[in-house]
Amino acid sequence: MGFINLLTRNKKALFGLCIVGFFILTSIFAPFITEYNAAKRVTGSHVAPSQEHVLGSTRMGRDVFAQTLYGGRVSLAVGFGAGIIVVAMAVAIGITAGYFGGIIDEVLSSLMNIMLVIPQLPLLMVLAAFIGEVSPMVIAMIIGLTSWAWGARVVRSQTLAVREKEFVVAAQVLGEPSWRIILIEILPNLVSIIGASFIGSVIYAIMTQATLEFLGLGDPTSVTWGTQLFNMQKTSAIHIGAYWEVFSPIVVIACVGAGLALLNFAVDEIANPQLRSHVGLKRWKQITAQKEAEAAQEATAQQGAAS
Amino acid sequence: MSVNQANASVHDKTDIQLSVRNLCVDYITSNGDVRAVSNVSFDIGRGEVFGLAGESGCGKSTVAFSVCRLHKPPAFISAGEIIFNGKDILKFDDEQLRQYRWKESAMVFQSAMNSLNPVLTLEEQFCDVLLAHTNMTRQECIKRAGQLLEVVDIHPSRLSDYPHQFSGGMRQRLVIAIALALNAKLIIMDEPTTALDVVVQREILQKIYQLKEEFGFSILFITHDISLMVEFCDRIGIMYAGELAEVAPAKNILTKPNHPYTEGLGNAFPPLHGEKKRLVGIPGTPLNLFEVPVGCRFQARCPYVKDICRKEYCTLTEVAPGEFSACHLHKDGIVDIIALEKQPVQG
Amino acid sequence: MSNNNPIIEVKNLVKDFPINANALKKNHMRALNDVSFNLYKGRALAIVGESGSGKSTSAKIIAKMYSRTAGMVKYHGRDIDEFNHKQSLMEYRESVQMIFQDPFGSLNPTHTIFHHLARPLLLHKKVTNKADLPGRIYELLERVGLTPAKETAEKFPHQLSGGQRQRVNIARNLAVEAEIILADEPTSMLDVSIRLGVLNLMEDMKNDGISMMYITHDIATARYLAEDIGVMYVGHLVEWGEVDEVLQKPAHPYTQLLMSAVPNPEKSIHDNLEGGRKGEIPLWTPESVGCPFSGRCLQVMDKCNQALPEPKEIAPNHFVRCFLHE
Amino acid sequence: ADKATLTLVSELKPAWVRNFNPLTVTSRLATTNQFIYEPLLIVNEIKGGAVEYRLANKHYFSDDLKTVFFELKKDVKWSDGQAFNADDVVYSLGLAAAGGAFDVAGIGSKIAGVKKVDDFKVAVELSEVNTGVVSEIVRAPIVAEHIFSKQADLATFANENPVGTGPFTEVDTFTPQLYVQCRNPNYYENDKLAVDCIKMPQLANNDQLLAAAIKGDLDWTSAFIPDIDRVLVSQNKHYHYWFPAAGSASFMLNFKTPNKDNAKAFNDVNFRRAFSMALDRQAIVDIAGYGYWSVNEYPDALGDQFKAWANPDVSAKYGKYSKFNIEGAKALLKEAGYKDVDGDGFVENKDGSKIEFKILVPNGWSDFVNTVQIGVEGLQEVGINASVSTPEFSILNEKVMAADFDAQFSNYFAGPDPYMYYNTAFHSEQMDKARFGGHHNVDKELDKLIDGFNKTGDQDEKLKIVYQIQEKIGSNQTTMAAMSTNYNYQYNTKRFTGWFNESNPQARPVVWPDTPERLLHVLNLKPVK
Amino acid sequence: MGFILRRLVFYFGAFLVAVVINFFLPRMMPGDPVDAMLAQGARFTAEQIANLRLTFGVDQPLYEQFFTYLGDVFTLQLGNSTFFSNMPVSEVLANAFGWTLFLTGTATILAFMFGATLGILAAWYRGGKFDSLASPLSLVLQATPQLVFGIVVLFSLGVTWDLIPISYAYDPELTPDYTSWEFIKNVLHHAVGPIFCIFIVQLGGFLVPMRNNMINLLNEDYITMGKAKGLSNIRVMLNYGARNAILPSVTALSMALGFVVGGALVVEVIFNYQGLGSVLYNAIINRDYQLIQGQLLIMTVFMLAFNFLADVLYVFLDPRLRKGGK
Ligand SMILES: Nc1ncnc2c1ncn2[C@@H]1O[C@H](COP(=O)(O)OP(=O)(O)OP(=O)(O)O)[C@@H](O)[C@H]1O
Ligand SMILES: Nc1ncnc2c1ncn2[C@@H]1O[C@H](COP(=O)(O)OP(=O)(O)OP(=O)(O)O)[C@@H](O)[C@H]1O
Ligand SMILES: [Mg+2]
Ligand SMILES: [Mg+2]
Repeated sequence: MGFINLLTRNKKALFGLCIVGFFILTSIFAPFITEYNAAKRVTGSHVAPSQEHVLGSTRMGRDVFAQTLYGGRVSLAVGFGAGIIVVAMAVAIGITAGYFGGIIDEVLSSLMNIMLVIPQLPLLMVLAAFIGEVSPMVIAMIIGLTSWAWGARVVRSQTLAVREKEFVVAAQVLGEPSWRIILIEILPNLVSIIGASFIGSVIYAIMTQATLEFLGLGDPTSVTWGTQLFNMQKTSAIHIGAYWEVFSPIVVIACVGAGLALLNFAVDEIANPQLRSHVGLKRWKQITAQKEAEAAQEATAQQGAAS
Repeated sequence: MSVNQANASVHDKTDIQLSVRNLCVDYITSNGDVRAVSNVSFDIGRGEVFGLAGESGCGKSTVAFSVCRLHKPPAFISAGEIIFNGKDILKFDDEQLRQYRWKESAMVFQSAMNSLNPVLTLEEQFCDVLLAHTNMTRQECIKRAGQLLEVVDIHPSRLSDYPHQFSGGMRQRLVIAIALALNAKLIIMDEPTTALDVVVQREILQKIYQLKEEFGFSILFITHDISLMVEFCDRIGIMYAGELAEVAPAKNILTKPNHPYTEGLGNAFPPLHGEKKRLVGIPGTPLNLFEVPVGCRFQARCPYVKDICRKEYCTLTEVAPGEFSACHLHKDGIVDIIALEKQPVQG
Repeated sequence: MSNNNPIIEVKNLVKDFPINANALKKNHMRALNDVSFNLYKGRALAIVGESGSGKSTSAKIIAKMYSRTAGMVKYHGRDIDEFNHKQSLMEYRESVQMIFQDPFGSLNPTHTIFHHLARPLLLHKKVTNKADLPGRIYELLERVGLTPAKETAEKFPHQLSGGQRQRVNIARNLAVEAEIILADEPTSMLDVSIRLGVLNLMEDMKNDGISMMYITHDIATARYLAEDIGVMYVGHLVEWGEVDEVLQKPAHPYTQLLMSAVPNPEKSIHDNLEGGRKGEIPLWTPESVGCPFSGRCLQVMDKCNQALPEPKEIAPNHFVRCFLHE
Repeated sequence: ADKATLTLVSELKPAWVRNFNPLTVTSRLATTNQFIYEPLLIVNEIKGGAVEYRLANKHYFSDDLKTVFFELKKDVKWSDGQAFNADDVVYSLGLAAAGGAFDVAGIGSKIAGVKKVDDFKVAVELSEVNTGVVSEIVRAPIVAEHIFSKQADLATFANENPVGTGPFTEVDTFTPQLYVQCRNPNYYENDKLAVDCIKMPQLANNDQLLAAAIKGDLDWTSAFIPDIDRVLVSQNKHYHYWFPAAGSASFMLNFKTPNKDNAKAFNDVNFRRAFSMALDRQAIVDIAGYGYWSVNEYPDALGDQFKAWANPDVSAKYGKYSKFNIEGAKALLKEAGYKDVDGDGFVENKDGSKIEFKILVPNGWSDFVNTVQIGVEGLQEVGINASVSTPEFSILNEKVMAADFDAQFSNYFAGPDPYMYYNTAFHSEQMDKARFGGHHNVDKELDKLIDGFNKTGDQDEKLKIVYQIQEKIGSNQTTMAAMSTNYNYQYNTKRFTGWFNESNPQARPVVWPDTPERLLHVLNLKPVK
Repeated sequence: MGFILRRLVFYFGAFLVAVVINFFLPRMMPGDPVDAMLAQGARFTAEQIANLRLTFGVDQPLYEQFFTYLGDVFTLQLGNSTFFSNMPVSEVLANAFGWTLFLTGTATILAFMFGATLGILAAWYRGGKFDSLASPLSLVLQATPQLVFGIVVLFSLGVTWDLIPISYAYDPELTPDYTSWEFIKNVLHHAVGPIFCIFIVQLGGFLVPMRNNMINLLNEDYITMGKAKGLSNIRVMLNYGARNAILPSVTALSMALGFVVGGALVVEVIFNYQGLGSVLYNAIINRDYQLIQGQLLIMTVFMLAFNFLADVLYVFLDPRLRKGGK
């Protein structure tokens, strides 16, 4: 599709896509990359990185490399799962509010605004504590169900803008049913903001999951980047000098965040052509500089000739 | 390209305010470069109203922006000279340019709605330009601003208002007042009234004309409404696909077109009086600048197209005193286009 | 005026919009006040007037995009409110179609031209067999001069020029075989050189028996296309009738002002405006009284501020709302 | 001269709030008991319950064992100079006897009444014979009657300027981040006390404690510090530690599990024995316990603290089931008819029904979570389909008490003798009161034996009872012992000497407020010159 | 003023909803403060536990608790914190409030100032080296959890190099004295690490939107007009560009400030900073209902207050929202 095309043509997007894709692939194919079970003891405590254990081991004698790979499965799944829930809810609520307007809009907008003023992290923490045993999937659910408000707001305002477009009026005059107008006429026009909101939610979900787990509100027996951090904290890996255990999850979280951020940057550019920095701009700068240099040369030459 | 190309001017040297010579502007895009303005040359005399007309996208605004050197990144002036009062403004350095802008040539944009800064009061918008170019004190500036408002029939007490508090027509007049602030010698007006209703449009144009008479500035006037242009301008340049197709006195342009494109434009306006008949306008679509053909740029839409038009480029030449045309038909001595037998055209 | 029955009959139409509404107080503006006109088969009615005078509003009411505050709109003698059930509403939608001002906005950038034409055909069951669809679409495209049809159908709107897009819009109307077309400034955003092509296409449709309402700023094209013309000012239809009659002998001061302001190569910029002077355009509310033009009228009389003049037929099929013609 | 100030961390809190009222358990500062309010006596757990008299001189039971008498020291003064006497004790124990919120030791139901015999002798009447009750009674704080009886509401009384009998009653500095308590001018053992002041920096969590310890700011702590040799001792040569054995911790299967299929296996002693044999206790101790714990192979999970009470016969008979032995466990399962019928790698019941369960362990208890994970590794290896579940503590607690779960891992607290352990872990009356008796195996005979322990004052008798208890539990493999836990204790020799440690094991060295022995400890410290 | 009034009504409604949620949320959490003490390994007998529960009075029926709570909220009696040794919740929050405000407020305002300035520069020199580096970089930083920065900064600067303190808002040995330079220096020294972590994460949140806004604005006619007027670049950039581009960022700033009160939880926990973040964390871990409630309440109130402030500020900064003229 054109969207994909645009994405791949954008250098930042491509770079971001590569990073994210890399981590997705490595976690999917984890069993082919490492022979170790991430949840079992495979060597001694805090073994430094070596040929056998590329990223060393944890206090529990688990292979950090394997944990990081398998942890990616869960962390990314949570990120993308929560992202999907967020976007689904944001789109459903935002479009409904924006398209139907009136009292429906009033009610849904108030709901969004209230959701927005309720502090997120505490809400998540309380909910996590409430549920008691929060597996990563539960975290994804909680994040998904509590974080849609911002996206819904954006979708709503964009829907309002699109709804005013004449092609929507044309469809109405044609007698298209509302659901068709929403799904076929309006929705495709929201793709880029939905994309941005999705990526944003994924980033948020990955970060939040890591934070919750780090604070001890997750399931310590699951293997995720967050529990890796939790365990390294609990076993004072830093004091011991087991930097490999500290930095593996931190580096991958940061990398995935960076990759997604770059993607988002690019999606922004796609949604808003004015932000696109085209190849032309660079060439324009070159040509202008060149011309200025020539002019300067000419000026000195003339001066030389005159004197 | 012919170097000794005729300058579309009827003025003697001393009377020339602005002289554009072989102006070429390129847009540097990721899909390649396009020459949006190609070899455009014309002069504007002191106190003259010179009109540029043509279809959307033919490069009118690009010319206008170049004259103030306001063209933005993808646009790049690749050749030519823009001589204002004997100096080539394309060679100005930043400071010279800053001095030149507004003091020498001011600009009125298409949409007044967007050309006033929405968060500054009028007073600030008047004063910043006065303070930047003169030694006036703030007090004097405010006084001057008040006078300028009166010139355009707006009460000076409204200086402390914000742009959104004025109607569209008033805003357009406000911009004109700002353009008058420094007694600029040339005012460029890029479709200054397109967004307005006809009644307001006429009022404003009358006001501008009156001010022109009073202050004696020249005007570069851009629009695609030829009827309006004929009423308002002294001379008119017709642009097609980045080139000047024809330059002629306003009175002649519709009655005695020297270029098939001009003729087509004239035929595109249904008359207000007289017999109703089916008009055809200009067949085809405007030229895609990425696909510039060899020869004349109008060839694809021209009803009189000949072999030579497909092979040879035609420069702007004087076909009658003060009338210039870039058409091969004239080269062959055929001058009266209307007299030509028309070929049937498909819509 | 043709003596057959009107297809659309608009009578004393009034439309109020809420403005500055808040929970405590509801203010209204009157966008249309006591507007009456008819649309006939094979004829076009042009509506001219300045921005905000209510031209689009009247069209949108006919298209059932807006409800009305008062007055009557009849389609073949039936109140259009009767067309409210799924079935009958579709029938009405099938008969009344619109062409919009913005050729960029009226086609969905995410769909191909094919989709834009397939929908009306399928929705209104003009094509029941999917296999016939492409053929029918190519036929329509050819009819509006978009050749080669097959290639055009595969394009996205942004790959077409403005004129081509308006042609697609027209094709869309042709697809449902609409009886009435409400064209809201269909050419105002088009370039002079392609404007005529679209107008000619519309004229052909009219000549094929379609009834047309042509909303425009451009009096010259109104005259070119339409048989009848109505001049609107601040929600009021101030003068209407046969187009040449109205334009050659404008009776209402506002029409006169408008005519004197229209750019005309035969005139000079120095010619004075006639009939009215510049001034603020009033905000009409349900409480306002008098003639809306009284504030700017050169021949204003006392009674102009007290009551709205009733329409008067000053010549066959030439109506005016002005006390000067009492 | 400079004061000898001892820096200790007896509590982790986000801020200090000035409250020295020992009757408000949740809000009083941790240095209130013992350091301000001395106990009547201290039962030295490490020395098998040897008594160290403090405010009391002597205590003894009446012949019918239904009354305990306390004779009080006569030279004790409150820090405001008032004399300490039996009225204070009667008032204080009276509060406890009344039960309710001020019965902070939870002894109300065990005491029938408190009587003043004379100015320096008090009689505590028991509701039933209970020879172990003294250690509980002396946990009730002894407060100054002349201050406390005048307070309108003891629940809100913050006692900001405490009047006590203990060594550090004068509050010198008090900010939310730091407070200092200094020497009681009227302290009856001022000649023995070498520490002038104790300083309590506010620390919110273990990490901060560790950071402060590394910098050498702290003298006496009882924190859990992972890998202490590498983390702390190697960073600061003045630090030392001693991890004496504390309670024990065991896996247990719920005999009353609502899961019918699991119940079949859980109620089979062979299954439980195989379970026990699958536990790699050494790995648990070394990895999850950082080597601080010790392997617990007692068939009744008794733990090292009570080595002296262990019955060698029981160990000989059932000890093999408490030793890590994968092959043995497999063989035992096979022998008992558990087979992997459906080929999923895990054994099924004889009738082919599935055995599959989760072992609960509280979320946040990392060392225990790790323990269970190591345990599960072994279980899975022998073919038992167990996995870990980490619910919130309160959820776990509720489920375990209600017998609505399959398996859990729990620790036990120890008292001066094994009574507390046996009572909380195996007495059927305790099973719905706490998570300790989560196996829900009701054995009335066992109950009787446990009850009998405190019905006698005779030490040999007690040992005999314990031997019988061990036989019962051991033969039944009611729980599956994992390890003996330890007390955490770190000390800094830079400023003070006289610390208790392995070569000087005078008492439990812990500084947390539920360790009365810390009073003995502080009295033993001497500043380094 | 109608606009402000309507917002006020909304805020009051939102406040009430928040109060209700604040009441029920903590109560949905399993366990009570006694459980929390047990979970932390406290060694109580069953009897002791029963006695302890008496002191917490959690046995009223829910609806009764709710009405008591509702009354208390409006009289600012938020109860006592169990974990903070029975200190009144309002006092606990008051103590922590200042520190959080200082920490997060400073970081947010710094982030805003730097972000906005750099965003303007990036847009102005768009496509240049600075822009192509700073803009994506700041986004990347924004997408990195505070957790990561917290850990890295704490252990590199704090533990390994011992450059910054790793606990507290100031040295506990010092007595707070806000007039002494010694003390202030100490406070600043303690704040550097956490402020940096919050700052770096928030930076992108201001930089990128500011840049994008500014890029959009730079195509506006009034910017071109500013240039055409011959004004200096700085003037155009600030008075014409930034002045307009900053509008949306001001809303973002107020929102961010609204989150200040609970925003930096992770950083505060990592740096043991005695602000509201660590208070909340401890309250949740220790099932301190009253404290959680109080905290959520003031966080919401703050959010609402700053949202409201944003509304007012926006009206103040954007003359288009002000009514007036004639
Ligand atoms: N930023 C740009 N990037 C690339 N091409 C551009 C850009 N701006 C203008 N052009 C191209 O330059 C040509 C001339 O544009 P210009 O705006 O000067 O036309 P115009 O005659 O003023 O049209 P209009 O009447 O619509 O204002 C057009 O073909 C247009 O496509
Ligand atoms: N949905 C609406 N809500 C409120 N006011 C409206 C609405 N639609 C139109 N109006 C108002 O009604 C008046 C008439 O509007 P309308 O769009 O009919 O004018 P118009 O003559 O079509 O103008 P234009 O030539 O600009 O299209 C205007 O003042 C407009 O502000
Ligand atoms: Mg233009
Ligand atoms: Mg309209």
